[in-house]
Amino acid sequence: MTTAEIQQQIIDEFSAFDDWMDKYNLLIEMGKDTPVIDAQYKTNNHLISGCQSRVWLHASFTDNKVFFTADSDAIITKGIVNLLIRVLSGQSPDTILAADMGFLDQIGLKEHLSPTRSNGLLSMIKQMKMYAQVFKLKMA
Amino acid sequence: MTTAEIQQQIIDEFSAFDDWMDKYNLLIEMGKDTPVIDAQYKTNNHLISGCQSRVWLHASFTDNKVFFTADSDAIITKGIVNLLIRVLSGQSPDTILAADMGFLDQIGLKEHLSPTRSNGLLSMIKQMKMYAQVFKLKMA
Amino acid sequence: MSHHIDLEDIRSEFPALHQLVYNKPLVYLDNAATTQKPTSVIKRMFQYYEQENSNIHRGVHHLSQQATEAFEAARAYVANLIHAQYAHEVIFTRGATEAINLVASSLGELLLQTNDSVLVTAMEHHSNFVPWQQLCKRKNAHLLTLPFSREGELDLEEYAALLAKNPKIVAFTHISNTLGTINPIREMIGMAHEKGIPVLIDGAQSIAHKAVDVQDLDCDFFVFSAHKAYGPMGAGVLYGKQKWLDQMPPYQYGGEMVDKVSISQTSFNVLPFKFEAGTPDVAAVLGMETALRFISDVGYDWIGNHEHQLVDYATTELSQIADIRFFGQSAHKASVVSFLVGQIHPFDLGTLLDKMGVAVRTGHHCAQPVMDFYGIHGTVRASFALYNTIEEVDVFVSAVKKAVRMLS
Amino acid sequence: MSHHIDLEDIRSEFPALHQLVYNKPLVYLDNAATTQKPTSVIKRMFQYYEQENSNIHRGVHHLSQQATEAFEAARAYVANLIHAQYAHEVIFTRGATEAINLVASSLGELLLQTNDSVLVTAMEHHSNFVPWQQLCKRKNAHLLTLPFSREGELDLEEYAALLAKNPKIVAFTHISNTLGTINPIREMIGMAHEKGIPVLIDGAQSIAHKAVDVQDLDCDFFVFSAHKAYGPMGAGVLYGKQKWLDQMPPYQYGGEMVDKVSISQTSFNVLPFKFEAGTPDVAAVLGMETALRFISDVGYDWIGNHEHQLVDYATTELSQIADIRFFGQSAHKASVVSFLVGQIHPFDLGTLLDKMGVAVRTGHHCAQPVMDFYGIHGTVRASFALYNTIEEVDVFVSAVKKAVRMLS
Ligand SMILES: Cc1ncc(COP(=O)(O)O)c(C=O)c1O
Ligand SMILES: Cc1ncc(COP(=O)(O)O)c(C=O)c1O
Repeated sequence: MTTAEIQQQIIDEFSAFDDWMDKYNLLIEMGKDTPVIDAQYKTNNHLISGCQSRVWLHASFTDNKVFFTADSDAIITKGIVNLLIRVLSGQSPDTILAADMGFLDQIGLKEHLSPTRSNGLLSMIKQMKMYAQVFKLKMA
Repeated sequence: MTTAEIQQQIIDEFSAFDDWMDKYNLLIEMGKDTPVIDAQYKTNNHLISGCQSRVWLHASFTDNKVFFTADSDAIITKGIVNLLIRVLSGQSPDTILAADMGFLDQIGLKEHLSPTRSNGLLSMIKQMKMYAQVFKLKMA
Repeated sequence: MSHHIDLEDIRSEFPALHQLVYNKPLVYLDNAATTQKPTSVIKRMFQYYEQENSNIHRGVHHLSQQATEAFEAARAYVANLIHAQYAHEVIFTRGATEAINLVASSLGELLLQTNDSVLVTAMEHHSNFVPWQQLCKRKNAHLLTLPFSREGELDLEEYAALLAKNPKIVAFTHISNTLGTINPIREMIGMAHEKGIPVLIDGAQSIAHKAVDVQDLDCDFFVFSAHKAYGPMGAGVLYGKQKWLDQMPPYQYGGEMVDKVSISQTSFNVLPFKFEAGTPDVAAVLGMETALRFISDVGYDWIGNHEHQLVDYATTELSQIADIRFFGQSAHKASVVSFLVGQIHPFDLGTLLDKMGVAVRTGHHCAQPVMDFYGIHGTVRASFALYNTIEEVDVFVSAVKKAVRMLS
Repeated sequence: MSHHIDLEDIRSEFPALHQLVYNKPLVYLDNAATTQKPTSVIKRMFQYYEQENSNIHRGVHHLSQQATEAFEAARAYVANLIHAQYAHEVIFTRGATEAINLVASSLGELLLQTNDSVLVTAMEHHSNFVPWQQLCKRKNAHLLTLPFSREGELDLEEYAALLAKNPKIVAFTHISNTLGTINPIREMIGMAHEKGIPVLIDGAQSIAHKAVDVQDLDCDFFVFSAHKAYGPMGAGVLYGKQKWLDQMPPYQYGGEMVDKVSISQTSFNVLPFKFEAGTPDVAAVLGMETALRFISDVGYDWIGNHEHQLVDYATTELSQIADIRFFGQSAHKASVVSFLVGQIHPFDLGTLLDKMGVAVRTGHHCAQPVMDFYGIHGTVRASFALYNTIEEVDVFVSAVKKAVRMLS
């Protein structure tokens, strides 16, 4: 699936609910599901600095595709992290670099992407794109 | 004359004019008239610290009465200084200590007595009373 | 306001309280971070800028005179409110943080030598911790830290033991912004004074809640910010005893604090101007005066009673939640409730409360040593002001319950 | 505002201008001390306190988010207006004085050793003179002072000679608040940079009058206060190049500037937060943004032209007065006219002008070295803003004439 298709899928899943509570319940469920990062990577080295909830991110590169795993100590953050991984993990560096994460806005989670939000999600997207950039340079 | 009588005299002189200009013209004339302080007293020692216009004050004590001379480099300040001297010079320490300078308000010069006014007049009155206090202690 | 105080009347004076957040009525419980402002304060600043604005102190013109008089009258009002001996013992600053930095830098310069020490507590806000820590670092001096109990109380015996090490300066908070503890400052100041040590009290969390009499307390310095006491941002107070302020070197240079300048040297102005460099924020100072008058009109007794009710009720109601842990359970507590529920991250709880219109603060509250003590990363903190209601506590508690259900 | 600018429209936006002083219409010519504020600025602050007030940066709740976003958007706006490379090169301060003290303390700590020197000019405001003088005193370093000519101009040859002494820091004003001189800062910065010396520009008197492009000027630091540029008191800007700000130690401690604190040590936050200790004045910063937008809307070209007309006209008209002496007669002059008439004391002249509704400043204008140079105690200073009119200049000039008649 293309990132656009995955994003549409997520939008459809969320559009079943009008209510913020149902949306957050779904997000929380997704947070519980997150394929957890390998314990060896849950170190300060893999920590994304955000103010309050901590996010760990790991990336690997196989068959010219970037694979991400991540974790967070806050479950809502983890839910959103999971969405980002669903969209970007397993994609090529170029696709990741070009990806627009606007779907978070469409499912009503825009405020979590504010640079001033204390959860480091914007830094996480930056970090994912940085990895993609590094792997792209390696390929060249 | 008592200080009250002198104050009344000054109020009468000023009440001839409604207009601020005439009042200030009178004040300026009075500034020109000031019995100037003896040159030997025009030193930093006799300077009253005010922000902008400098005021020098000298006091002497004869026959249980306090005599003031003063000068200022600003003529309006000098005019008001002259009024203060007219009221307080030649009076007994107790009279000076008890004197209320409210007449300045009645002749429309109240703002010059504000503690925040940059002309040191309030400090001058304080200093005059301080001298009176010192001479009073000497008498005792 | 007279003796009969109507909470609805009070609330009607705070425009910011009457708004919807995500279509829910705002329940504002982040008052320890900053309070909302009554209309009188907002209007005072509005009026200043519409009619009175001018730079002060050096102007002979009418607007400048008038603004200077209003500014100095505000100083006299503050001095009177906190019972300072002289108005010139009240220095206007940008806020509590600037006031503490001023004292740490200037009194530190005056008193601290290599190997000396400064005593603070482990419950300080960073603003009353880091300036002293860094001062000690610069001076090769030692920072002594008085720990607190699990309930959030300072131990006066340990305090005495640390005072025995002869610190040159003691600084601690009147009320903890994280734990809510009201410290026994009068006793603690007395103990320090027995050894001749000057004491700075961080009143950032107390001025909105408790009457302060600096002469009765006999503290050497007392600082607070207007914005935590219904006043504007940008204004705060450093009260200092004249005998200290007179000896201390200036902190910042320029503007009214200068007396005479020549190319080779400078002499400084008298108190309070010596410590007020640059153009002061006249509007904010007038707003602060109005805010303190507002507090006075409501009355510290009424405020104390009312807020006490709110905290007690909130604590009782929250206690029904399984696995809730409170941080700060002193018998002497001001209007702060810090807590965690089970393994739930404070960020998650705060996010869901926000969605329900309830504004609380989550995180370390700029008091990381407190978090380290409990081995946690943060708490959820609800803090109350005089305008909060029992009904708001109900909304808050049921929002917490709902969020906990969602997150469990 | 579009290309066609109507002065009456502009004036109607400034409520404070429309008042009587002693029953005379106010003619406000004390703009170099502080300007009046347009309604948009006053309203912006009003709206902030009525609807948006919150502490920023650490809150997850809606109001805090919103206030943080507005605050950071203001930073981006300022960065864009002065052409900073990065928004985090814009540090919000209390004003120009605080910004200069910050740099003197922090850059001074980084660069200055015993026997080093700092170069300033003899026309600086005390706020850009005394901090460097006192820094040099603390560090046993030398303060070099570049003199100016009787016309009020700096001599670039003398400047080159002083640069040859290898000062570690150079600091001077863009526009003199007393003489009105617009200094050739671009050239002067270039000359210092040839020797690798960082330059601080005091823009307190320029931001309201001239467009500033810090990258084109290539200055290392640029400071200004909002209140002299139609904005509120309590807000100012320190622009600094990232390379310097990154190296400089923090100035004040507490609040958002802290990253991690433990009892034994502290690490600091990244730019710009590293230099913003304590709760910032969010309302004033938003007011400042609105004021700068107002200036932008009117346009620096229009402002420059208009104010030039006012100064020229005022100077020509005043020249008719016998025995008038002007201080500051540079060919490159901003909207300041400083003068004395015969032996008349500036206080007398200022007092009588005030009675006629004309607000000017009298005294040494916090630039005593300038007064020393001319051997005087003070001047009368009229300073113009974009809202002043030719008719006001007429009122001012005839008031001066009348006062001179009265005092002669
Ligand atoms: C106990 C305490 N001290 C100091 C401060 C700092 O106050 P400000 O940020 O207004 O300078 C705070 C504010 O959070 C506080 O709670
Ligand atoms: C040239 C110059 N620099 C610095 C300042 C200080 O500005 P502030 O008092 O707003 O800090 C002024 C203000 O008078 C000034 O004119």
